[in-house]
Amino acid sequence: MTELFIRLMRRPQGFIGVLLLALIAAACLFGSALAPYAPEKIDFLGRFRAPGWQNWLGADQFGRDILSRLMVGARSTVPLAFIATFVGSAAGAIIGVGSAYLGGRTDEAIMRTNDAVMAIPGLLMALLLVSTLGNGAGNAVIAIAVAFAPGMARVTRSAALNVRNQDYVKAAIARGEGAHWIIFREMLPNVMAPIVIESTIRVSFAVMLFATLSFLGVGAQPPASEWGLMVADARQYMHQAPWGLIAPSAAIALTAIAFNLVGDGLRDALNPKDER
Amino acid sequence: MLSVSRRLFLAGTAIGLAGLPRIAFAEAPKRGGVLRMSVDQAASVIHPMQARVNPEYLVTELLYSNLTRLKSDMTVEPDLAISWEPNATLTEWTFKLRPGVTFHDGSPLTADDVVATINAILDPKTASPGRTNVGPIKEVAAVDPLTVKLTLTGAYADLPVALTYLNARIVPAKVIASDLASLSTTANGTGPFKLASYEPDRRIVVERNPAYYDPARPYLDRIELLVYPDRTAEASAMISGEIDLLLTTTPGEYERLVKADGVKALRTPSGQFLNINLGCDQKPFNDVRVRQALALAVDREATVGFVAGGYGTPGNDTPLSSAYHFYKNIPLKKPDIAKAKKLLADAGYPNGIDLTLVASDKPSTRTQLGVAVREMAAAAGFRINVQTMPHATYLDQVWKKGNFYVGFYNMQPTADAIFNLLYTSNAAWNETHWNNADFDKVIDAARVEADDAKRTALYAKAQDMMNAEVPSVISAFFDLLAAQRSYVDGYVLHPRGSVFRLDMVSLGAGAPKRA
Amino acid sequence: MIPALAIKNYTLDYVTAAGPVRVLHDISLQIAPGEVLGLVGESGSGKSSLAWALMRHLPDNASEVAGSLQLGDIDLQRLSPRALTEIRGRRLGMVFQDPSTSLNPTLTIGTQITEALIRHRGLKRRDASSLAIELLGHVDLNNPAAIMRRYPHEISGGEKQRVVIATAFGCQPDVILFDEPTTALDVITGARILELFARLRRETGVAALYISHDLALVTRVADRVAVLERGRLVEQAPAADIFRAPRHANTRVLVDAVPRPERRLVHDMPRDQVLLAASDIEVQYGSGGLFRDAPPPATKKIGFEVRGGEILGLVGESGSGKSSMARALTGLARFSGKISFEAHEIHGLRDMNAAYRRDVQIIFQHPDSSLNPRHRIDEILSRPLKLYGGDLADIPRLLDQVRLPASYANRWPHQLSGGEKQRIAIARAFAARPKLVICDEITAPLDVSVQAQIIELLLSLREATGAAFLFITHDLNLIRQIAHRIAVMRRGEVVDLLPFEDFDADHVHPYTRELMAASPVPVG
Amino acid sequence: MTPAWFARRLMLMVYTVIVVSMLVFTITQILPADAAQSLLGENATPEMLAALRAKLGLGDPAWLQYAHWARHVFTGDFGISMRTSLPVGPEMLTALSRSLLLAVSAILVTLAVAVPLGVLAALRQGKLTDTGVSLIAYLGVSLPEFVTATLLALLLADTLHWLPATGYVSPLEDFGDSIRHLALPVLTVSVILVAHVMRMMRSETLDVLKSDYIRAARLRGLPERTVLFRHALRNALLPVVTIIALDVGYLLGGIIVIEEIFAIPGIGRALMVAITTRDLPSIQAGALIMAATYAVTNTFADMAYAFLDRRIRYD
Repeated sequence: MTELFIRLMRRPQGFIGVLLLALIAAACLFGSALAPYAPEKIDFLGRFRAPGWQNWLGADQFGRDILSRLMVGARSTVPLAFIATFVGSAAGAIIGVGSAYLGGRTDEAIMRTNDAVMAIPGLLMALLLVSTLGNGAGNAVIAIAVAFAPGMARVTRSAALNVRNQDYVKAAIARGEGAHWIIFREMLPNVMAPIVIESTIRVSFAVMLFATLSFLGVGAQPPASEWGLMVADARQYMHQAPWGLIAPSAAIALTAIAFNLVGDGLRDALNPKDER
Repeated sequence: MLSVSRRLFLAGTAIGLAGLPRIAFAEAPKRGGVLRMSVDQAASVIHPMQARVNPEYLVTELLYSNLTRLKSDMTVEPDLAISWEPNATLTEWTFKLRPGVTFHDGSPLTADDVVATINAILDPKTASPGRTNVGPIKEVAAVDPLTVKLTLTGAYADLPVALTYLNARIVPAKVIASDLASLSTTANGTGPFKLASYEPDRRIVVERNPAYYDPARPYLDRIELLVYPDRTAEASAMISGEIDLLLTTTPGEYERLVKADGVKALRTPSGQFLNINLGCDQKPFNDVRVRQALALAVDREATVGFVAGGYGTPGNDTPLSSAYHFYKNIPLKKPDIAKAKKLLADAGYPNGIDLTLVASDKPSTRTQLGVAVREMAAAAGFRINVQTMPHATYLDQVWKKGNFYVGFYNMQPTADAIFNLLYTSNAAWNETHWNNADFDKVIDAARVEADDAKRTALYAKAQDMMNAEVPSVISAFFDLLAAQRSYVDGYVLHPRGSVFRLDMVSLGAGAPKRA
Repeated sequence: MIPALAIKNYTLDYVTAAGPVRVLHDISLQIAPGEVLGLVGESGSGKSSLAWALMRHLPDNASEVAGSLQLGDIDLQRLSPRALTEIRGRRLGMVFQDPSTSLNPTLTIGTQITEALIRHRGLKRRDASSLAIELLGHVDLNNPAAIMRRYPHEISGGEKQRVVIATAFGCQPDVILFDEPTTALDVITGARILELFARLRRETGVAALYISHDLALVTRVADRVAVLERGRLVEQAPAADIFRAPRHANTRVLVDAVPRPERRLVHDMPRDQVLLAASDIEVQYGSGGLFRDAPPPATKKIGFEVRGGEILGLVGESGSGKSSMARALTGLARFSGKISFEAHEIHGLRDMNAAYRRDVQIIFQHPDSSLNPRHRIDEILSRPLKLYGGDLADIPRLLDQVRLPASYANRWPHQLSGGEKQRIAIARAFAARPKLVICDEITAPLDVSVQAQIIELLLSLREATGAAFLFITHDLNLIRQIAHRIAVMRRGEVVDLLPFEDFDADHVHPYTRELMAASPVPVG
Repeated sequence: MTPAWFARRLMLMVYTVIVVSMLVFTITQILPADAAQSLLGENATPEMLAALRAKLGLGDPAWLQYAHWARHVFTGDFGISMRTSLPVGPEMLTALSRSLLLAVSAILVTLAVAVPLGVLAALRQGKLTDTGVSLIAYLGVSLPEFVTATLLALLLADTLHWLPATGYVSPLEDFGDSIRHLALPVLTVSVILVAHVMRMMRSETLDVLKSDYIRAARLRGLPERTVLFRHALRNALLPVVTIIALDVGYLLGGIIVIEEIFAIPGIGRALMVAITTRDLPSIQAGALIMAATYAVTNTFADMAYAFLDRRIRYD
């Protein structure tokens, strides 16, 4: 683990990515304590106040401090995206590994159904689910998780099929080990690398999907300070107060880049092929 | 107007009105040209009896005509009817039809068409929203080919106004008899334009009706109606000259449009409002003090800023704005947190109260109002959780059922219409269940009162009652905002929000040539 | 006379994070025109690095410390990248280990052979094409014109290697490097490729450097043999002398480790009672679908018996069905037929109870894949103990049994060498105290010296436990050293099942004879 | 591509469509809010609702509605939109054609840009060019589509006045104007796709360049240009092209936002509108047509792959 971390940090993309992630994590943990204002405090006189000493990043249409909203909003943006990805990845991983373990016709049936579900694009699936479950961040998490699961199942399964053909799995089957042991102890740990890489990159997709759902009015709901919602709200005032659009967009972009960098870094660090 | 006799006031006549443009031009409007305009929402229903939203009202107005037409001062002018006359008790009305009017297919307009149309609207099977809005009609009969008599269930002074209702477009009797549903995809009206192509989510094209009853109008050869769902992109299209007219825009875009070259930004005060409906038959809002406390916690001037971007007028908890007749200018309620706190404590909530305010996601101003009220009322002890939901879910689960939610209403043509729509005990959408018998009596009296001064007094009383008892908090009215290229002549932004009169529009100098 | 290829005092380092590692020490070799030099060494001896150095295809972290590489009068180290492409293929050809990966899967055979001819012989497309057909015919490929239009996956491994050889010879280079050209092929196919090489060499008189780990094989094709040991050249001698009189100690170890049928390692006889009897075993992979024909069965209703304490050899080429048999017996593949194990009768996977699974253990071919890389050694060894009853305190004893220190319990598989990993796999199998151990090609990927140690370990474990072995291999020489009886399989059928001593007799199946002929017995 | 292979692929397509139809039907059944209410809006009276519900057959049990619907779909009749009263099938197919126009144009632009950039980055691995190109890739995937769309429109339409800000013109009506109107949405989609495809192209090229047959080709003395263009590029492009075919799914359903901003009446927006207005026939038809398109493009991609890479032909 530490060895992996060192290898990750040795690459520029890994280093920058980890640095950015640390910053984001700090915002999630201490954002609300450090924010200069209450995130929902409205101020009639401060509407669309330009960035300055009062509001470092300016104020929005309610006169709310954008910096404070960003700092507090980190907690309702990044962890939710993270949870959605985690749940989706975990579900997909179990389906993928289970399908690869079962093999044969069961595997075929599971994967074909999985492929069929993948025929519904992720955003559409999320929209349908959110419409069914009702608007809101919690339901958006579920919707994104469900939308991610088939893709993850596919990635996992192809990795798991390799593992399934490894002799140590055959040895375990020949030994008479139970399905639970084989799936969770023999196979899953060995497909973790692709799952972790894929999931890390997908966190950035989740942040984006969240923002898009908020833009379409079905994600986070006002007065939440979720970043995507902030961007979507600010968009209609972008000619009056461009800072309202720029600041949360930049936050989203940085988060997405951070997860992408770490994902790519992990891919390289876990793949010694490049090192001679 | 006040000096004219009662009979003259209520009756209408076409003499001297028909064919006269509402605005005097230095030169006669130029004929010809193509107007390209945009709406932010598809006109997905062109069936005149089933249209529900402004783009749909626009299309049916282009293709059809009513008996009467609402002017921008909210009075009535003749359309297909050239004159009308009530009986002494205001329970029977006789309408004279304009001679020589033909439908798009060439068949002549007769009294039978009017009878069939009104009967179809009143038929519950048609499921027309107009059914409760065209007036208390009991019976409709053709007296002769150009005379229609409407018998009402009771006295009603506003019938000519009610007949301007957006679903009361006259359609041919033979279509009603054979296949009324065909009007969902085809059109056969008496309007100034004919339907040329219909792709609801992309573009609707109408062309001049050469057989329109007014030979001078319409001025335009063709109108192209484009669907631009994104308001920001729509405004950009206006600024770059892609479109000539956009029907409605947001305060943010309006400010950009005001500054743009070649663009004339339009603005008019209206009676369109957001209200916070309080269920007066349930705890906690069955206690008038709680309602009053909330009303006192809201800063109305600030609400106009937050919700309408400053483009609006403050409201005083009555649905009438200065755009209405019979509007009474009551001094604006000032926020008084201390008094609100006391009222709340008196009502049994000394430690404040927890509430969930539901707002549908369309239009987004509903949520904005919720967010603003939440923050403003917090000081008085209201701990409000704003819950946003999809409009469809809201309609299904909350609307008319909830006891604390944000409503949104267009301006109605008359005071009677808005009171009877929302606040009387037998209102079509009695959301608040205020059920105030005294109030009902005042409205009923005003409805049959023909004397303008007495009516004014009655409606003033009604407004005072609402202001005092607060069945719903109405803190802001919106101005309607729109924009046009400066070469577009004759377009007037109508405060009703759903009347357009594009037959009056022409293209002046500098208009681009469009094929 | 100028040598065709001359390597002088060549020293090569790889620069790693831990500092430079020397892979070749002061190597000096010469190949005369028309001479074939065999280069032998175990894995890690540096023989491939030498080949890459000659082809000027060293990894980025390679550092040439000293020495020179001369091809005729050309100094290979001084060539510009552009000049290099003129030399490669044209003056210095190469034949690779695995023909299936050295041909581009998306281009036809014709394209790949003609592009080299056009480039190096300056031919027009049409001339190159007819020469290519001629060359393919010359390497004994049937219907060369048809082969030209095929894609690599449409022809067999042996055919691919013939294509690669035809390409290399077709460009008429001065020297050709052969990097284990038969290792990836079947024994018989490999033998035929060797024959082809010998013939072409006779005809063209090309000089060659023939790299291999197989000492016995090299002595048959090379004029002289050089032995490489951990980057150092330990011996150079005429091919005939190496086995007869190895001078260096390391060479001697290498020579001794080469299996020879006449040197029996097992001298006892099996018990009489039958431990396992398999009859009518048919393994079928995949079933036919709605639109899919079922593939032919991997084994066709075959059977054999294993007696207590017996070593039964199972030989055959890849795809002959011998591994499928192992998988059927261990419940890894669905099968039809009957297995009797002691008193217990088995008709399908469901009949394999815990006792059977404990009694019959399997060891796999690839040590790298048979240990879960995410489990420590002690966890790996603890599983059979937990499943079949046993004491976790036995782990040090298990390690000791396979001659590994007890401290290995805490290690991860990747910290072990290939031979050590295979010892752990053996320890895991014997932890169950089995009555029958199935060894599926367990020595194939190992160097001969390591192979000899593993065989020795297995035999001593057999001594100690009395377990029977089903020993699957393609190495006839090896199995004749240890098996009591040997079954020869071909295309899912058992063509011969004979006691070991009968293999020299005349009544063996023609296929068995062919197999024996293809197994190189060391000269001398 | 034996007939059996083909038949199996067809079966898979049908299976996909059936699974999707059932899934979508189930979801539409449990959507809260009923279609009649949503259609009539705030003007509905109870008897109007009842009349409309009866007309729409909303009272029947779910399986009956599904069977009824499936039977009609089988004959090509997707029903009538509750919202517009127009036949859903032709409407959705027209919308699909517009989305496909956008998707295919975007894919072509993407390939033209991303493939050379990806190969360049791979050849200059670790160098400044590689870093620069990768940076662009990161930026492309790090902003939500509506932000990218907004920024591009702000720059190219509002500020520079090079392109129209929004709107869709059919290429059959006015080809030049159609291209001008498509430019911004295509650009927006491409910015996102280029990042994705470029990264893939880079890693595939790196993988292929490390393969044995490339090494063999070099050691056979083939010039670098031949190695790169004849041997490497082809093999690196294959998986990329296949994945792009899979992206058609994303492109059809994922560009709802772009279709909304640029007023393209495509299938994504049609579905979005259908979902918000609870127009069940449109939701069902739209989702089904989209899934079928995905299945068809997928099958084509498989066939193309099988044709180009003969190894997997009989899998």
